[in-house]
Amino acid sequence: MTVTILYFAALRERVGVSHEQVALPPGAPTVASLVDQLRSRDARWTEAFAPGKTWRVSVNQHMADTATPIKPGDEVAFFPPVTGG
Amino acid sequence: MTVTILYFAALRERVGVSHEQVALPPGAPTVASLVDQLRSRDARWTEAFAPGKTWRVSVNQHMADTATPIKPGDEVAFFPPVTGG
Amino acid sequence: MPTVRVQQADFDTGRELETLTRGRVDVGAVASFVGLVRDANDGHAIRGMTLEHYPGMTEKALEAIVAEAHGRWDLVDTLVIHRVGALAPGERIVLVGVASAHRGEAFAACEFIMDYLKTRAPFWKREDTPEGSRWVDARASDDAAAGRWD
Amino acid sequence: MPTVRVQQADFDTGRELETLTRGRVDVGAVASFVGLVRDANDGHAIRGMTLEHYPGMTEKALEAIVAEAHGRWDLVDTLVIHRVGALAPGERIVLVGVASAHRGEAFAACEFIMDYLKTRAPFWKREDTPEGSRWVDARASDDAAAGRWD
Repeated sequence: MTVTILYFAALRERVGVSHEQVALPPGAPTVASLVDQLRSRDARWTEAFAPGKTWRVSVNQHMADTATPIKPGDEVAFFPPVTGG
Repeated sequence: MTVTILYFAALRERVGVSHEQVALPPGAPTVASLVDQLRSRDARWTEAFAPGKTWRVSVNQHMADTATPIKPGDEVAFFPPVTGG
Repeated sequence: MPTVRVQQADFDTGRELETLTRGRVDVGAVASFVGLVRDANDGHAIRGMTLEHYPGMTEKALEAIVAEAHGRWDLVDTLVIHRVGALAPGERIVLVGVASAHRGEAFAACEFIMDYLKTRAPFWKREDTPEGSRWVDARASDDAAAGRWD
Repeated sequence: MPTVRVQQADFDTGRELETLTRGRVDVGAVASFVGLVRDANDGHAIRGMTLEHYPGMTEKALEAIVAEAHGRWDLVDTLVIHRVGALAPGERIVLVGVASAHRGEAFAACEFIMDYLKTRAPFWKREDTPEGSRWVDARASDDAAAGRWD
Protein backbone atom coordinates (compact mmCIF):
# COMPACT_ATOMS: atom_id res chain seq x y z
CA MET A 1 0.00 0.00 0.00
CA THR A 2 1.16 3.54 -0.69
CA VAL A 3 0.27 6.83 0.92
CA THR A 4 0.97 10.42 -0.04
CA ILE A 5 3.04 12.37 2.45
CA LEU A 6 3.19 16.16 2.55
CA TYR A 7 5.60 18.28 4.55
CA PHE A 8 5.08 21.95 5.38
CA ALA A 9 7.08 24.95 6.56
CA ALA A 10 10.15 24.27 8.77
CA LEU A 11 9.55 20.52 8.60
CA ARG A 12 9.54 20.62 4.79
CA GLU A 13 12.83 22.52 4.81
CA ARG A 14 14.34 20.09 7.32
CA VAL A 15 13.61 16.98 5.22
CA GLY A 16 14.11 18.78 1.90
CA VAL A 17 10.95 17.28 0.37
CA SER A 18 7.50 18.86 -0.03
CA HIS A 19 5.62 15.70 -0.98
CA GLU A 20 6.25 12.07 -1.81
CA GLN A 21 4.63 8.67 -2.27
CA VAL A 22 5.68 6.15 0.35
CA ALA A 23 5.10 2.39 0.31
CA LEU A 24 4.10 0.96 3.67
CA PRO A 25 4.77 -2.61 4.78
CA PRO A 26 1.72 -4.85 5.23
CA GLY A 27 0.01 -4.80 8.62
CA ALA A 28 -2.09 -2.21 10.36
CA PRO A 29 -0.05 0.96 9.90
CA THR A 30 -0.56 4.01 12.08
CA VAL A 31 0.99 7.44 12.10
CA ALA A 32 3.43 6.07 14.72
CA SER A 33 4.60 3.21 12.52
CA LEU A 34 4.92 5.53 9.52
CA VAL A 35 7.06 7.94 11.54
CA ASP A 36 9.27 5.03 12.72
CA GLN A 37 9.75 4.01 9.10
CA LEU A 38 10.65 7.57 8.06
CA ARG A 39 13.08 8.02 10.95
CA SER A 40 15.03 4.96 9.81
CA ARG A 41 15.67 6.50 6.37
CA ASP A 42 18.55 8.88 7.04
CA ALA A 43 19.77 11.70 9.25
CA ARG A 44 17.34 14.28 7.90
CA TRP A 45 14.27 12.29 8.93
CA THR A 46 15.88 11.06 12.14
CA GLU A 47 16.52 14.67 13.05
CA ALA A 48 13.12 15.99 11.91
CA PHE A 49 11.26 13.43 14.01
CA ALA A 50 13.80 13.15 16.87
CA PRO A 51 12.40 12.86 20.40
CA GLY A 52 11.70 16.35 21.72
CA LYS A 53 10.92 17.76 18.27
CA THR A 54 7.41 19.16 18.14
CA TRP A 55 5.38 18.30 15.07
CA ARG A 56 1.77 17.95 14.09
CA VAL A 57 0.15 15.47 11.75
CA SER A 58 -3.03 15.35 9.72
CA VAL A 59 -4.58 12.41 7.89
CA ASN A 60 -6.79 13.27 4.94
CA GLN A 61 -6.71 16.91 6.01
CA HIS A 62 -8.03 16.29 9.51
CA MET A 63 -5.86 16.72 12.58
CA ALA A 64 -4.57 13.34 13.74
CA ASP A 65 -2.16 11.88 16.28
CA THR A 66 0.35 9.04 16.46
CA ALA A 67 -2.41 6.45 17.10
CA THR A 68 -4.39 7.37 13.98
CA PRO A 69 -4.59 4.42 11.54
CA ILE A 70 -3.52 4.86 7.94
CA LYS A 71 -5.24 3.33 4.92
CA PRO A 72 -3.97 2.93 1.34
CA GLY A 73 -4.26 6.21 -0.56
CA ASP A 74 -4.40 8.38 2.54
CA GLU A 75 -2.90 11.86 2.51
CA VAL A 76 -0.66 12.25 5.55
CA ALA A 77 0.82 15.67 6.29
CA PHE A 78 3.52 16.61 8.80
CA PHE A 79 4.06 20.18 9.91
CA PRO A 80 5.15 22.38 12.83
CA PRO A 81 2.65 23.97 15.22
CA VAL A 82 0.71 26.59 13.26
CA THR A 83 1.50 30.32 13.38
CA GLY A 84 -1.04 32.10 11.19
CA GLY A 85 -3.37 34.95 12.02
CA MET B 1 -27.51 82.65 42.60
CA THR B 2 -28.76 81.10 39.42
CA VAL B 3 -27.90 77.85 37.69
CA THR B 4 -28.73 76.50 34.26
CA ILE B 5 -30.76 73.30 34.24
CA LEU B 6 -30.99 70.96 31.25
CA TYR B 7 -33.40 68.05 30.83
CA PHE B 8 -32.94 65.23 28.34
CA ALA B 9 -34.96 62.46 26.72
CA ALA B 10 -37.91 61.03 28.68
CA LEU B 11 -37.23 63.40 31.59
CA ARG B 12 -37.37 66.41 29.27
CA GLU B 13 -40.70 65.22 27.91
CA ARG B 14 -42.05 64.60 31.41
CA VAL B 15 -41.34 68.14 32.64
CA GLY B 16 -42.01 69.76 29.26
CA VAL B 17 -38.88 71.91 29.40
CA SER B 18 -35.48 71.38 27.76
CA HIS B 19 -33.54 74.05 29.65
CA GLU B 20 -34.13 76.87 32.12
CA GLN B 21 -32.42 79.27 34.51
CA VAL B 22 -33.31 78.64 38.16
CA ALA B 23 -32.62 80.91 41.14
CA LEU B 24 -31.46 79.06 44.23
CA PRO B 25 -32.01 80.27 47.79
CA PRO B 26 -28.87 81.26 49.72
CA GLY B 27 -27.00 78.57 51.61
CA ALA B 28 -24.92 75.63 50.42
CA PRO B 29 -27.04 74.10 47.70
CA THR B 30 -26.53 70.56 46.50
CA VAL B 31 -28.18 68.47 43.81
CA ALA B 32 -30.47 67.15 46.57
CA SER B 33 -31.66 70.59 47.66
CA LEU B 34 -32.16 71.62 44.02
CA VAL B 35 -34.29 68.55 43.37
CA ASP B 36 -36.36 69.28 46.50
CA GLN B 37 -36.96 72.79 45.23
CA LEU B 38 -38.00 71.51 41.78
CA ARG B 39 -40.32 68.86 43.23
CA SER B 40 -42.24 71.56 45.11
CA ARG B 41 -43.05 73.45 41.90
CA ASP B 42 -45.94 71.43 40.48
CA ALA B 43 -47.17 67.97 39.56
CA ARG B 44 -44.88 67.56 36.57
CA TRP B 45 -41.72 67.96 38.65
CA THR B 46 -43.17 66.08 41.61
CA GLU B 47 -43.86 63.19 39.25
CA ALA B 48 -40.55 63.37 37.36
CA PHE B 49 -38.53 63.22 40.60
CA ALA B 50 -40.94 61.06 42.62
CA PRO B 51 -39.40 58.41 44.88
CA GLY B 52 -38.76 55.30 42.85
CA LYS B 53 -38.13 57.25 39.61
CA THR B 54 -34.67 56.57 38.25
CA TRP B 55 -32.75 59.59 37.03
CA ARG B 56 -29.16 60.64 36.58
CA VAL B 57 -27.59 64.02 37.11
CA SER B 58 -24.48 65.76 35.86
CA VAL B 59 -22.93 69.02 37.09
CA ASN B 60 -20.87 70.93 34.55
CA GLN B 61 -21.00 67.90 32.25
CA HIS B 62 -19.51 65.47 34.76
CA MET B 63 -21.57 62.71 36.31
CA ALA B 64 -22.72 63.75 39.79
CA ASP B 65 -25.01 62.54 42.57
CA THR B 66 -27.40 64.04 45.09
CA ALA B 67 -24.57 65.08 47.42
CA THR B 68 -22.73 67.09 44.73
CA PRO B 69 -22.55 70.80 45.68
CA ILE B 70 -23.79 73.43 43.24
CA LYS B 71 -22.14 76.81 42.61
CA PRO B 72 -23.53 79.90 40.88
CA GLY B 73 -23.44 79.51 37.11
CA ASP B 74 -23.21 75.73 37.17
CA GLU B 75 -24.82 73.66 34.40
CA VAL B 76 -26.92 70.94 36.00
CA ALA B 77 -28.48 68.28 33.75
CA PHE B 78 -31.10 65.66 34.59
CA PHE B 79 -31.69 62.64 32.40
CA PRO B 80 -32.71 58.97 32.40
CA PRO B 81 -30.16 56.12 32.41
CA VAL B 82 -28.36 56.18 29.07
CA THR B 83 -29.23 53.87 26.15
CA GLY B 84 -26.83 54.61 23.29
CA GLY B 85 -24.55 52.29 21.39
CA MET C 1 -4.22 60.27 18.47
CA PRO C 2 -7.62 59.02 19.63
CA THR C 3 -10.62 60.25 17.63
CA VAL C 4 -14.08 60.82 19.09
CA ARG C 5 -16.91 62.11 16.90
CA VAL C 6 -20.66 62.53 17.41
CA GLN C 7 -22.41 63.18 14.13
CA GLN C 8 -25.69 62.80 12.27
CA ALA C 9 -24.03 61.58 9.07
CA ASP C 10 -23.25 57.95 8.32
CA PHE C 11 -19.62 56.81 8.34
CA ASP C 12 -17.53 54.63 6.04
CA THR C 13 -16.35 51.80 8.30
CA GLY C 14 -13.41 50.74 6.15
CA ARG C 15 -12.13 54.26 5.57
CA GLU C 16 -12.42 55.16 9.25
CA LEU C 17 -10.59 52.01 10.35
CA GLU C 18 -7.85 52.79 7.81
CA THR C 19 -6.98 55.91 9.79
CA LEU C 20 -5.91 53.69 12.71
CA THR C 21 -3.12 52.07 10.73
CA ARG C 22 -2.24 54.40 7.83
CA GLY C 23 1.50 54.88 7.57
CA ARG C 24 2.11 52.73 10.64
CA VAL C 25 4.03 49.48 10.99
CA ASP C 26 3.64 48.96 14.73
CA VAL C 27 -0.01 47.84 14.70
CA GLY C 28 -0.55 44.10 14.69
CA ALA C 29 -4.23 44.09 15.61
CA VAL C 30 -7.32 46.18 14.93
CA ALA C 31 -10.46 45.14 16.76
CA SER C 32 -13.64 46.94 15.84
CA PHE C 33 -17.33 47.01 16.54
CA VAL C 34 -20.27 48.39 14.56
CA GLY C 35 -23.70 48.70 16.15
CA LEU C 36 -26.72 48.81 13.83
CA VAL C 37 -30.46 49.47 14.10
CA ARG C 38 -32.48 46.25 14.12
CA ASP C 39 -36.09 46.06 12.95
CA ALA C 40 -37.18 44.44 16.22
CA ASN C 41 -36.35 44.85 19.91
CA ASP C 42 -37.82 42.96 22.87
CA GLY C 43 -40.52 41.59 20.56
CA HIS C 44 -41.56 45.03 19.26
CA ALA C 45 -41.36 45.89 15.58
CA ILE C 46 -39.08 48.90 15.08
CA ARG C 47 -39.69 51.28 12.18
CA GLY C 48 -36.79 53.48 13.14
CA MET C 49 -35.25 55.30 16.05
CA THR C 50 -34.09 58.74 17.09
CA LEU C 51 -30.90 59.17 19.07
CA GLU C 52 -30.69 62.15 21.40
CA HIS C 53 -27.48 63.21 23.11
CA TYR C 54 -26.06 65.91 25.40
CA PRO C 55 -23.82 68.03 23.18
CA GLY C 56 -20.54 68.73 24.91
CA MET C 57 -20.93 66.23 27.70
CA THR C 58 -21.29 63.31 25.30
CA GLU C 59 -17.96 64.05 23.65
CA LYS C 60 -16.31 64.54 27.06
CA ALA C 61 -17.74 61.25 28.32
CA LEU C 62 -16.51 59.36 25.23
CA GLU C 63 -13.06 60.94 25.52
CA ALA C 64 -12.91 59.92 29.20
CA ILE C 65 -13.84 56.33 28.30
CA VAL C 66 -11.18 56.21 25.59
CA ALA C 67 -8.58 57.69 27.98
CA GLU C 68 -9.51 55.05 30.54
CA ALA C 69 -8.97 52.33 27.90
CA HIS C 70 -5.55 53.76 27.01
CA GLY C 71 -4.67 53.69 30.71
CA ARG C 72 -5.70 50.06 31.08
CA TRP C 73 -4.13 48.62 27.93
CA ASP C 74 -1.18 49.35 25.67
CA LEU C 75 -2.99 50.78 22.66
CA VAL C 76 -1.67 52.52 19.56
CA ASP C 77 -4.82 54.39 18.55
CA THR C 78 -8.57 54.43 19.12
CA LEU C 79 -11.63 55.62 17.22
CA VAL C 80 -15.20 56.19 18.40
CA ILE C 81 -17.90 57.54 16.08
CA HIS C 82 -21.50 57.69 17.29
CA ARG C 83 -24.43 58.93 15.23
CA VAL C 84 -27.39 60.95 16.51
CA GLY C 85 -30.75 61.89 14.99
CA ALA C 86 -33.18 59.72 13.06
CA LEU C 87 -31.97 56.27 11.94
CA ALA C 88 -33.77 53.53 10.00
CA PRO C 89 -33.43 49.76 10.50
CA GLY C 90 -30.17 48.54 8.97
CA GLU C 91 -28.38 51.85 9.53
CA ARG C 92 -25.12 52.08 11.45
CA ILE C 93 -25.25 53.68 14.91
CA VAL C 94 -21.75 53.42 16.31
CA LEU C 95 -18.21 52.43 15.35
CA VAL C 96 -15.46 51.64 17.83
CA GLY C 97 -12.01 50.73 16.51
CA VAL C 98 -8.92 49.92 18.55
CA ALA C 99 -5.38 49.45 17.20
CA SER C 100 -2.75 47.69 19.28
CA ALA C 101 0.38 45.63 18.83
CA HIS C 102 -1.42 42.47 20.00
CA ARG C 103 -4.93 41.12 19.60
CA GLY C 104 -5.75 40.46 23.25
CA GLU C 105 -5.44 44.13 24.15
CA ALA C 106 -7.30 45.30 21.05
CA PHE C 107 -10.26 42.97 21.74
CA ALA C 108 -10.44 43.80 25.44
CA ALA C 109 -10.25 47.56 24.92
CA CYS C 110 -12.85 47.49 22.13
CA GLU C 111 -15.35 45.56 24.25
CA PHE C 112 -14.57 47.74 27.29
CA ILE C 113 -15.25 50.94 25.34
CA MET C 114 -18.58 49.57 24.07
CA ASP C 115 -19.63 48.43 27.56
CA TYR C 116 -18.77 51.79 29.10
CA LEU C 117 -20.31 53.73 26.22
CA LYS C 118 -23.56 51.81 26.75
CA THR C 119 -23.74 52.80 30.44
CA ARG C 120 -21.83 56.09 30.75
CA ALA C 121 -22.15 58.14 27.58
CA PRO C 122 -25.24 60.38 27.46
CA PHE C 123 -27.20 59.03 24.50
CA TRP C 124 -30.88 58.09 24.59
CA LYS C 125 -32.82 56.06 22.04
CA ARG C 126 -36.47 56.59 21.17
CA GLU C 127 -37.89 53.79 19.08
CA ASP C 128 -40.72 54.18 16.58
CA THR C 129 -43.04 51.19 16.70
CA PRO C 130 -46.42 50.59 15.05
CA GLU C 131 -47.98 51.45 18.43
CA GLY C 132 -46.15 54.79 18.64
CA SER C 133 -42.78 55.91 19.88
CA ARG C 134 -41.22 54.96 23.18
CA TRP C 135 -37.99 55.68 25.00
CA VAL C 136 -35.81 52.61 25.30
CA ASP C 137 -35.26 51.42 28.85
CA ALA C 138 -31.73 50.87 30.12
CA ARG C 139 -30.83 47.19 30.36
CA ALA C 140 -29.60 45.41 33.44
CA SER C 141 -27.45 43.27 31.11
CA ASP C 142 -25.57 46.40 30.01
CA ASP C 143 -24.87 47.34 33.63
CA ALA C 144 -23.64 43.79 34.22
CA ALA C 145 -21.39 43.96 31.15
CA ALA C 146 -19.87 47.25 32.33
CA GLY C 147 -19.45 45.86 35.85
CA ARG C 148 -17.10 43.16 34.54
CA TRP C 149 -14.38 45.81 34.17
CA ASP C 150 -14.51 47.14 37.77
CA MET D 1 -23.95 32.14 4.73
CA PRO D 2 -20.48 32.02 6.27
CA THR D 3 -17.59 32.96 3.97
CA VAL D 4 -14.08 31.52 4.22
CA ARG D 5 -11.38 32.59 1.79
CA VAL D 6 -7.64 32.02 1.57
CA GLN D 7 -6.02 34.33 -0.96
CA GLN D 8 -2.84 36.12 -1.88
CA ALA D 9 -4.59 39.39 -2.73
CA ASP D 10 -5.34 42.12 -0.20
CA PHE D 11 -8.95 42.68 0.89
CA ASP D 12 -11.08 45.79 1.39
CA THR D 13 -12.10 45.60 5.04
CA GLY D 14 -15.11 47.91 4.75
CA ARG D 15 -16.48 46.26 1.64
CA GLU D 16 -16.06 42.77 3.06
CA LEU D 17 -17.77 43.71 6.33
CA GLU D 18 -20.64 45.23 4.33
CA THR D 19 -21.49 41.79 3.01
CA LEU D 20 -22.37 40.71 6.57
CA THR D 21 -25.23 43.22 6.83
CA ARG D 22 -26.26 44.16 3.29
CA GLY D 23 -30.04 44.00 2.91
CA ARG D 24 -30.46 42.78 6.48
CA VAL D 25 -32.29 44.41 9.40
CA ASP D 26 -31.73 41.69 12.01
CA VAL D 27 -28.06 42.44 12.72
CA GLY D 28 -27.44 44.67 15.72
CA ALA D 29 -23.73 44.00 16.10
CA VAL D 30 -20.71 43.39 13.87
CA ALA D 31 -17.47 42.60 15.67
CA SER D 32 -14.37 42.34 13.53
CA PHE D 33 -10.66 41.83 13.70
CA VAL D 34 -7.84 42.66 11.31
CA GLY D 35 -4.35 41.28 11.85
CA LEU D 36 -1.43 43.15 10.28
CA VAL D 37 2.30 42.64 9.74
CA ARG D 38 4.37 44.57 12.26
CA ASP D 39 7.95 45.72 11.57
CA ALA D 40 9.20 44.09 14.78
CA ASN D 41 8.53 40.85 16.66
CA ASP D 42 10.16 39.63 19.87
CA GLY D 43 12.79 42.34 19.50
CA HIS D 44 13.71 41.39 15.91
CA ALA D 45 13.33 43.85 13.05
CA ILE D 46 10.95 42.41 10.43
CA ARG D 47 11.39 43.33 6.77
CA GLY D 48 8.49 41.21 5.68
CA MET D 49 7.05 37.75 6.01
CA THR D 50 5.85 34.85 3.91
CA LEU D 51 2.74 32.93 4.86
CA GLU D 52 2.58 29.29 3.85
CA HIS D 53 -0.58 27.20 4.12
CA TYR D 54 -1.93 23.74 3.37
CA PRO D 55 -4.31 24.21 0.44
CA GLY D 56 -7.51 22.31 1.03
CA MET D 57 -6.96 21.55 4.67
CA THR D 58 -6.64 25.22 5.60
CA GLU D 59 -10.06 26.04 4.18
CA LYS D 60 -11.57 22.97 5.86
CA ALA D 61 -10.03 23.93 9.19
CA LEU D 62 -11.34 27.50 8.94
CA GLU D 63 -14.81 26.25 7.98
CA ALA D 64 -14.79 23.89 10.98
CA ILE D 65 -13.82 26.75 13.30
CA VAL D 66 -16.60 28.94 11.91
CA ALA D 67 -19.12 26.10 12.23
CA GLU D 68 -18.04 25.60 15.83
CA ALA D 69 -18.63 29.33 16.49
CA HIS D 70 -22.11 29.11 14.95
CA GLY D 71 -22.82 26.17 17.22
CA ARG D 72 -21.72 28.02 20.34
CA TRP D 73 -23.38 31.39 19.70
CA ASP D 74 -26.44 32.71 17.91
CA LEU D 75 -24.81 34.34 14.88
CA VAL D 76 -26.29 35.77 11.72
CA ASP D 77 -23.22 35.56 9.49
CA THR D 78 -19.46 35.17 9.63
CA LEU D 79 -16.51 36.06 7.43
CA VAL D 80 -12.90 34.86 7.49
CA ILE D 81 -10.33 35.99 4.93
CA HIS D 82 -6.69 35.00 5.37
CA ARG D 83 -3.88 36.00 3.05
CA VAL D 84 -0.91 33.85 2.04
CA GLY D 85 2.36 34.59 0.26
CA ALA D 86 4.75 37.50 0.75
CA LEU D 87 3.58 40.40 2.93
CA ALA D 88 5.35 43.63 3.91
CA PRO D 89 5.09 45.43 7.27
CA GLY D 90 1.79 47.32 7.49
CA GLU D 91 -0.03 44.86 5.22
CA ARG D 92 -3.21 43.11 6.32
CA ILE D 93 -2.97 39.38 7.05
CA VAL D 94 -6.40 38.31 8.24
CA LEU D 95 -9.96 39.59 8.61
CA VAL D 96 -12.58 38.00 10.84
CA GLY D 97 -16.06 39.53 10.93
CA VAL D 98 -19.04 38.29 12.92
CA ALA D 99 -22.63 39.58 12.66
CA SER D 100 -25.13 38.90 15.41
CA ALA D 101 -28.23 40.41 16.96
CA HIS D 102 -26.31 41.36 20.11
CA ARG D 103 -22.79 42.57 20.80
CA GLY D 104 -21.80 40.03 23.46
CA GLU D 105 -22.16 37.13 21.04
CA ALA D 106 -20.43 38.98 18.19
CA PHE D 107 -17.41 39.87 20.34
CA ALA D 108 -17.09 36.39 21.85
CA ALA D 109 -17.38 34.59 18.52
CA CYS D 110 -14.90 36.92 16.81
CA GLU D 111 -12.28 36.42 19.52
CA PHE D 112 -12.97 32.67 19.60
CA ILE D 113 -12.44 32.37 15.84
CA MET D 114 -9.15 34.26 16.05
CA ASP D 115 -7.93 32.15 19.00
CA TYR D 116 -8.80 28.90 17.21
CA LEU D 117 -7.41 30.12 13.88
CA LYS D 118 -4.10 30.90 15.63
CA THR D 119 -3.79 27.36 16.99
CA ARG D 120 -5.75 25.12 14.59
CA ALA D 121 -5.60 26.48 11.05
CA PRO D 122 -2.56 25.32 9.06
CA PHE D 123 -0.70 28.55 8.33
CA TRP D 124 2.99 29.12 8.98
CA LYS D 125 4.86 32.42 9.04
CA ARG D 126 8.45 32.88 7.96
CA GLU D 127 9.84 36.28 8.90
CA ASP D 128 12.55 38.11 6.99
CA THR D 129 14.95 39.85 9.38
CA PRO D 130 18.26 41.63 8.75
CA GLU D 131 19.95 38.42 9.99
CA GLY D 132 18.08 36.22 7.52
CA SER D 133 14.73 34.49 7.44
CA ARG D 134 13.33 32.36 10.25
CA TRP D 135 10.17 30.41 10.88
CA VAL D 136 8.05 31.92 13.61
CA ASP D 137 7.67 29.75 16.70
CA ALA D 138 4.23 28.96 18.03
CA ARG D 139 3.42 30.92 21.18
CA ALA D 140 2.34 29.44 24.51
CA SER D 141 0.14 32.53 24.94
CA ASP D 142 -1.85 31.51 21.84
CA ASP D 143 -2.42 28.04 23.26
CA ALA D 144 -3.54 29.62 26.51
CA ALA D 145 -5.93 31.95 24.65
CA ALA D 146 -7.46 29.02 22.75
CA GLY D 147 -7.70 27.01 25.95
CA ARG D 148 -10.06 29.58 27.47
CA TRP D 149 -12.83 28.26 25.20
CA ASP D 150 -12.58 24.60 26.25
